[in-house]
Amino acid sequence: MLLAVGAALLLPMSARSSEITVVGSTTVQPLAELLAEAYQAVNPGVIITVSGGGSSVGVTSAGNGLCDVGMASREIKESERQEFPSMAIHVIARDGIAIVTNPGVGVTNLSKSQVRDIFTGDITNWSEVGGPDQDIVVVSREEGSGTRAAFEEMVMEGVFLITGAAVLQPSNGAVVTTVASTPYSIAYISFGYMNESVAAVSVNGIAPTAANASAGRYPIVRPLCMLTPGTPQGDVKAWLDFIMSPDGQAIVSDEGYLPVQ
Amino acid sequence: MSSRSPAGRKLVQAGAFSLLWVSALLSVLVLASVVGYVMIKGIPELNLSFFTTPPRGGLSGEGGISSTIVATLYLVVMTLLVAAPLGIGAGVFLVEYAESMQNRLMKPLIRIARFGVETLAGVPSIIFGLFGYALFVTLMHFGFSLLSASLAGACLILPVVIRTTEEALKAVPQSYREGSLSLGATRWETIRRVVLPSAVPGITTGMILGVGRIISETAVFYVTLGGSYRTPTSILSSGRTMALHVFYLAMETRAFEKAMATGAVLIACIIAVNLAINAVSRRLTAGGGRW
Amino acid sequence: MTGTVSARGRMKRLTDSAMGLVLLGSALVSVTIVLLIGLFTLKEALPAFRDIGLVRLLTGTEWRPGQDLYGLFAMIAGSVLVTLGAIVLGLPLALGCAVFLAEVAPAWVRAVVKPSIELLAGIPSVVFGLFGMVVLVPMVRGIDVPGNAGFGLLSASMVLAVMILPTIASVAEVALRSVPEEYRQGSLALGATRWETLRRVTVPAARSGMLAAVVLGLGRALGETIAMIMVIGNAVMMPEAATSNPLTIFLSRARTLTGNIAVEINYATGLHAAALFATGVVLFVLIMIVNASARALLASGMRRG
Amino acid sequence: MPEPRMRTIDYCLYYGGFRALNSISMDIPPNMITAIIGPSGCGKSTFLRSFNRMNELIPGVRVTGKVLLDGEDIFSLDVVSLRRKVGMVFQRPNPFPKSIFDNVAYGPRIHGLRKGDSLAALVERSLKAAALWDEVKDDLQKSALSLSGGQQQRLCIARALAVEPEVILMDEPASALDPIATLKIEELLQTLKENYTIVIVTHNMQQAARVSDFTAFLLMDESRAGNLVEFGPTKQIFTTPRDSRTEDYISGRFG
Repeated sequence: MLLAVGAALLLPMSARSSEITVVGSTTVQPLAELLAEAYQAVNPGVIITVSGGGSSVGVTSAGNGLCDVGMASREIKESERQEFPSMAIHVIARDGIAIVTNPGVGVTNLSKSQVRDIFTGDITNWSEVGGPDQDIVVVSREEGSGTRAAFEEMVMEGVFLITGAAVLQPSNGAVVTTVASTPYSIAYISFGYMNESVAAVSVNGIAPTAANASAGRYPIVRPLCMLTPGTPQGDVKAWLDFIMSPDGQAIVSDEGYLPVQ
Repeated sequence: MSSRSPAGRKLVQAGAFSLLWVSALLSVLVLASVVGYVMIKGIPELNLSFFTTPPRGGLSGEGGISSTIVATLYLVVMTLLVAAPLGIGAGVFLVEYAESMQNRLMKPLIRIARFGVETLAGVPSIIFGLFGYALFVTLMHFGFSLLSASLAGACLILPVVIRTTEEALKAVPQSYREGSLSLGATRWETIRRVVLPSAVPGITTGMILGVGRIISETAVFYVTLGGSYRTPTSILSSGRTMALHVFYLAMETRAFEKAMATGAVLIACIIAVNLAINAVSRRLTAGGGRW
Repeated sequence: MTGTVSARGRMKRLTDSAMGLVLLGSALVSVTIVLLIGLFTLKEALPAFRDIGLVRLLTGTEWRPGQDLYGLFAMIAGSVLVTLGAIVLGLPLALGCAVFLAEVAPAWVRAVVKPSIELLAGIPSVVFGLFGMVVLVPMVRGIDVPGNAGFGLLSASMVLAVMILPTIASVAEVALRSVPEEYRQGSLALGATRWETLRRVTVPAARSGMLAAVVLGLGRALGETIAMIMVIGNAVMMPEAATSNPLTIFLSRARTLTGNIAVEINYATGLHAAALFATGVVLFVLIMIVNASARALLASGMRRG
Repeated sequence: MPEPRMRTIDYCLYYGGFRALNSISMDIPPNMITAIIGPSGCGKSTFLRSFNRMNELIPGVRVTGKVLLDGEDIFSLDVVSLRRKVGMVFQRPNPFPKSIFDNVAYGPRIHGLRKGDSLAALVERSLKAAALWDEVKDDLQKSALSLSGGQQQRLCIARALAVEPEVILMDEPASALDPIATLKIEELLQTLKENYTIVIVTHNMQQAARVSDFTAFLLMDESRAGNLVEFGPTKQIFTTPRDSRTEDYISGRFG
């Protein structure tokens, strides 16, 4: 215990200048972790801490200068641009939003309007879209999530509302876990979170792959942004430059996201 | 007088007592199965490297828990550094000074203090999280950090510390104080040399209770600590406590066995906290005067 | 000689009053913090009460921050129902366990069970939530009712029931043990059996303490956050029965007031944030109502005799 | 001397390995007040509690010998029925935290008397017999804990009377009361003995002399076990004790 007291007292009172705090979207978070690890491997003096919170946290934190870098997984709204005029936006990657189901469902293709009707609650049984006669369990993100905002804008056309009966989970990871373990469930997730525990559904016959998305065929794609309170300086600028470099963008595409360079 | 047969009444008693036996057995069974399940699933995952390596791999939930142990320790220490002096000071004041202050300014103040401490003890922890997030994270610009989280945590355990300090002091016999004062000691000397030493075990118990509270609290730190699994490097670093790690592992990854293992470590910590409290209170009953 | 003595005396008096001031200071800071938490939460919630209106906030069933709809009724219903479920499932066991430990258990059983129950009261809620996710949710999913995904009030109530069991049991046990031995002897000497003594004398005499235990458990249930997020599904909807059997309401997904705060606070700005603070105020008031009604119940019980 | 209501024969009581009462044989005459006196720790309360088996509540207690009620071995009786016949009043008044009425009605209710009006009549009769009726008849629903100490003790007596016992055991019933309340209890004892057999433990020798018909004197021997030194009519014990130890005790030479 005494040791711990000593250690705590030794903690510097403020962040070192070579520490970069990154906050925001849980979609960008795992990518940012990897980009941070890769950067620190060659620049051991720099420490980058990445934490979640959600896209809106990313925007407000960066806008208010609470962090060095904010993360957002959607377009920055006009209102937010006006609220934080000096905030700089760096699109580091693009990301598709995949529609996934529990592997037991067996439905492999849905039209965009079917997806919309499922999420509004107008379609409630898988048999209505060619699946088994089972009730659909809709899983969604909570309000404020960038993935949800992007999904609402692109699939729900900004007007249709996601059913209140949806299971809400506070992160992409939690959504994947829930869909994987809940029979007859459906959800939307970032491409970067797709794995074998859930089944991807083609939308309008187009499979959710990076190739289809970068070719412009897959219909649900949104930007992933890094936000800085002002023009980036020093270590922050160096890290952002690394992200946009070929090495950084290679990590982006390795993780299933779409590079922007 | 019409009479119920003693045999019938004995039968009723036997029935009632067997129901009580069953409910107690069932309670123990339910609780044991929860703890047992987590322990049995978790303990096989434990090895030295689990304790010495940090988590990695984001969603796959690989790695150990070293950085979460460090973050938990930092948080416990920082919380106590804030809450202990304030809480003990306030407790000493309320018991040793407030009683004798009967002027118009102090009396309502002391009533408010008592009421506030009582009320706060029943407030759900998420309200401390809400408060901590709004005040420390955003308004004071501390961000998601150990600093914000420990200040919120200090608010959470402050009522516990104040109340246990008060109780410990009230348990010190009045004759000790009278004895010391009659020898010409000042009030502070009496407190420092006579009252506080006898109250140390009780106050320590309060501190340990606070430690247990911080180790097991999740909601407050979910909204103030940020959740980064990097080892914290400054008081403004984000971090992830063990309890928070269990939450993230369970919610975000499918690494349930790692979550169980971390849960098992948490349970072990709580057992250690309980043993510590028992040890302290045994000293309290065995030889309270020797402190 | 006298000079030094009086100098030391003055020094001592100075230290004495200085320490008094220091202690007063820490008491004042503590009080300030306590008040600050209350006032700050109220102040932050004020815009919600002003702009949304108390009635719409409390009775609205729609919570869609994106559409500026802030109705808390679904969450109030979620919190109340989940607590009710936990009490129905957990209270009989908890009180039975308390009575057993205080009055029936052989000494060695008590020596083993009592400390374990106390220990379990300190287990972090996230561990119970984990157990709920991994074991209870799949189990509940096995109930064949349309729309049942396992996540929902039943799973959450079961988790809470387990969590409040040790709290209620250990506090109620203390209440029973503190009933004076003379009461029991008086009753036994009149020819009452141990059970009659327990039911008619000991338990009624411990009533206020046992009620306090229940209130504590209720408070813990209403205030639980993390374990609820993990198993209740967090859906913003009025819980509803899926079939004609009204009990299937417990298979409905829901969201608690606490979960509402935890899931959304990090995203919220402006009126949305104010509405979450208002959620905190409503939660606090709900707990105050529980405390007050317990006190009222107790008072009326006292009058009856 | 008439046929005894209760009697002990070679009665010994042990706490674990320690012998607390040593081979006591004694008769309790019916409709009389028998006082048990002796110095502190001589086992008089333990002895009193033997008559309704209250010592069984203490773990590790073991007895040998016999205790008879109307010629019947009390250990072969059901303990519940025994305690109904042998009531007890404790040193400190111990009314239940219930109303006055419910306190008195407690015994009849558990023993199966439930009809409202006869219960009310029984409560009234018991309170009258305990000389408390006139003081409480208007507030029977008031909490028993609001009564004064002396009233509480008479309530406890009424409570014991309500189950219609044959014998009433009283363990220093007036030691926690002031002199006026004590006097009231003593007067009450005189009226009660017409219908009940009373055994009273007291450390107050004047009280024993004033109220009792028979007196038993208990004393510890060298091994700290309680022995019956002398038993006889109170007048004889206090005027012409046969044993010198009794004389020493009543004349205040020790105790």
